[in-house]
Amino acid sequence: MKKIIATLILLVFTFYTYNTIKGFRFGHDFLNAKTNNKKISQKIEPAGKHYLENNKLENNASNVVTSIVVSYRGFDTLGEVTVLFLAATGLGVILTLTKKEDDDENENDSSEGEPSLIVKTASRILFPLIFIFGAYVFIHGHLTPGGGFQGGTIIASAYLMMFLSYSNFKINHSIFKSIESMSGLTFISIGLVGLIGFGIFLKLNLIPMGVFNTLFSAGLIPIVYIIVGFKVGSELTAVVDSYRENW
Amino acid sequence: MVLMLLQIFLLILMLIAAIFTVAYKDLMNSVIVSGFISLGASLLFYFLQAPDVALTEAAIGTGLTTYIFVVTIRKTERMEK
Amino acid sequence: MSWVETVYNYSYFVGAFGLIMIGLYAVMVKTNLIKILIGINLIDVGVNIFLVSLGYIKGKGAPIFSNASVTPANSIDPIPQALVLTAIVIGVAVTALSLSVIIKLYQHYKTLDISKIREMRW
Amino acid sequence: MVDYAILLIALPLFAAFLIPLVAMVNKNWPKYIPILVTAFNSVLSINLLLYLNAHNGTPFIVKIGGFIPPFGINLFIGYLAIILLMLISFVGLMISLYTINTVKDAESRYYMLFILLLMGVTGLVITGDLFNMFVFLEITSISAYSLTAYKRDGLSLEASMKYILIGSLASVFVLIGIGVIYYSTHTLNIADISNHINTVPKYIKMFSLSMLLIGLAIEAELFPVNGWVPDVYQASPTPVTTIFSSIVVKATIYVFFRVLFTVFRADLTVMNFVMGLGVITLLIGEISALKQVNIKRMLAYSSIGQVGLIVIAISSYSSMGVAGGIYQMINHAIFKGILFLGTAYMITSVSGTGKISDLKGIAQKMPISSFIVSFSIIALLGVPPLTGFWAKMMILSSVMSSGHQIIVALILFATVVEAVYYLKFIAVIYDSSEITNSFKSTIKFNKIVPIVLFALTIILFSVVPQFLVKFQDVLLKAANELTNVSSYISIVLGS
Repeated sequence: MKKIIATLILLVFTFYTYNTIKGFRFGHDFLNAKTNNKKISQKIEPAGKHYLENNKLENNASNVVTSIVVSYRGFDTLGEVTVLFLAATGLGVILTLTKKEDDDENENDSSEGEPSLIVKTASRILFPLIFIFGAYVFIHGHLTPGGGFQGGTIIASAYLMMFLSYSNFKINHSIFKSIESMSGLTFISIGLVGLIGFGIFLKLNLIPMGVFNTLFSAGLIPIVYIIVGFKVGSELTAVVDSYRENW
Repeated sequence: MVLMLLQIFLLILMLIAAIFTVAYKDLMNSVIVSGFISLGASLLFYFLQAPDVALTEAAIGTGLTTYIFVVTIRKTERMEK
Repeated sequence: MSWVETVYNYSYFVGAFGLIMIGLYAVMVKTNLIKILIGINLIDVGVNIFLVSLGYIKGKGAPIFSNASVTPANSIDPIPQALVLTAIVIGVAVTALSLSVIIKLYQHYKTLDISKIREMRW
Repeated sequence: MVDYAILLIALPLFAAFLIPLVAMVNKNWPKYIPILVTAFNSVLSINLLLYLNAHNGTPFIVKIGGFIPPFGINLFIGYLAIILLMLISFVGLMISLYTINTVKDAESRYYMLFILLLMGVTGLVITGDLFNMFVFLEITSISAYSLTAYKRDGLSLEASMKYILIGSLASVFVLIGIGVIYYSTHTLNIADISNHINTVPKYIKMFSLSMLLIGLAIEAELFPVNGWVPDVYQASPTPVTTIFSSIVVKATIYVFFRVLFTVFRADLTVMNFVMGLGVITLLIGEISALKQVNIKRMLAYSSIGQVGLIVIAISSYSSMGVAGGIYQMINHAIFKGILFLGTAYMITSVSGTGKISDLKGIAQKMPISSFIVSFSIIALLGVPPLTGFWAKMMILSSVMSSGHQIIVALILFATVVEAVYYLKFIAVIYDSSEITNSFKSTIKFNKIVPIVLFALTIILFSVVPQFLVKFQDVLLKAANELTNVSSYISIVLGS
């Protein structure tokens, strides 16, 4: 019965969506298309085109996606970092507090699956390499694909590997918490510097813009992305760790 | 031409995998297959000229999400009754 | 235009909305909480593919100007990519939170079936 | 200029990130941070009100990152935003006063979530960008999920799970809607979208509109998708429930109508449809409240009913109706603040389980709180000359003049139903029999002070006529900000 109703709802939804989507043109070059609309007197320049053309002048970062994420829509990124922070905090509230209640049966679980020596040695060697790779990804976020979110996730997965191969691997919570807080505070402080100095929150061209397509370019964008990388890395590690602690 | 066929093939494969994900009674199978769907999506993002998104999806969707799902299943129960 | 291209033109939209439909079906029909969450994840993936495919322009490259051959005139729309980055991160945050609630729920009720948990009758 | 308005968001965020560090230094300090933050925000919003008064009441924008509006994110602040901001920071301040010393465990985490919930709502109210609105919606709902599950008993976990499932569906629908609207207008700025919305083919517009409306209706507790509300309200800690009922719903209703009016320039058909949803929400909420035995659940259904009333008022689209709706938002936030906090205070005194019958005869022991709660109920019901009456008059007259006599009759019917269960409640607390549960007299000033201050606000709104005249002017200007699309566009994009 439930299945029939669900199928009917989905059929209606499919029909409705089909009617809309069939007017869409996949891969159509809308950025450079001529508009034949005379109803509008104001500019109709697509925002994407504006970003592509003015990015070099305004942000000097080779990766336009990075300059949108960090600079043009930096406020969204601040919110996004907050969402991760919220998730880590909420997890802490829900998971870690009632530990003593019921870990009777789960105690045996972790000892039974101790990984072999090869796995342990390999992950000990790989850990710094993955860590450095993550750092590379977020330091070069304004030049190559990648950035704070990707690099932070890679660092978190390096820790995940250590958690998997050493069942008693512990991280120092207060250090991670401090990194998390400090990077968040630094992000907002960078924003506030712009507000105090120029009356503009999150103004990122405060320092010299450097030479296009080199590591030292794009003003504060790489610095903000490094901060985001630290924050995302520590937050996701905290998330993974609070899942593991509950074993 | 080959690329187009490859993408179409990948999308069909993902849809079939999605149906399997929903149909499996063993939750562990569903989770692993849904991890493969994320991996496929990451490839598609690469074909759509979105390397940033591809990297994120590969790291988050395939790696972390699958891990926390697996932990949850081990903490709870494996079979869907 | 060959038939391959015709199919290709619709393949992304069909694939994305196919994933969304399958996910919605799982959310509506399944009673296992983890299954429902997997369904929501499928919907997320579908929406992300849909959004990125809206920004794609045939024959143009990624909006990364490291290479001198890429110019603003021949790169695709970068905004949907930035949006999807945000959406993916928000998605993993919600997933992590809800899985932790599921673990705690299981410890209370020893079941993952929403039809057996007292208040959860929809 | 007024670029410091961004501090409304930046400062709470800063404080939330600071709390873990403060908690490492001294465990007792974090509980004062929410008070400081909300007090600062109250001062800031009053300051912005004065600024606006000094500049003919023209709304202003704040550019973030220094990019001109269609390309950067901007904030839009006018009378409407400031009214909601003052409401958010005032209610937030009262609740942070109330919360001191009531949180048992994970204190610093609780305060972080609390501040971020308020920050998310603040962002929803002032942002001028569609995707940024989505991000703030997620911040609001994720902190709400965690706070709902805060007690970690079966009930709150279930409620939180329900909320998470339906909330993630809402965000998916909103995201699809934003994607489609972006594809057809190539912009995300609300004013810019509104500028181009008439060039979008009608079927695409309708699709995107319906996606966004489904998503936002879930958050705004409208009829077909509000099944989660009573559970969440019942299960969360009372201060959090108060925030949900007084603030979060108001902000999401604002966003709902901002999208409807400004982004899509909705026509009469859509408006009538939304008004119909409002009527059903009102009736179902009030009638379900009749048979509840749990106080928080009763108040939750009453809250749903009030949402219906506000939606009816604003969707009438006349300036008087919208002004009445905004007035009702303010009133309802204050009334529900008193009702939730006051009844929770009474229940903790008798160590009850939350049933209405637990409070039998409580007025003999707690005369002040009982009096204030009854007073706010009377004001909520719309007895003249209290403030609830004026708001209801404005709503009824505007609905009447738009020619929906049946809806007027239905609103009056719902008011009667509302009167029945609220008067029954007053009868219970003024019952002459002795209270059954053990009564533990605990006079806590930090709990009484917020309730008394809320009551003083009601009196202020009710009896100072000079204030009322000027206030009505402000309300009409706020209504104009919501309905006048062309002035919104010209303020954001320049002429």
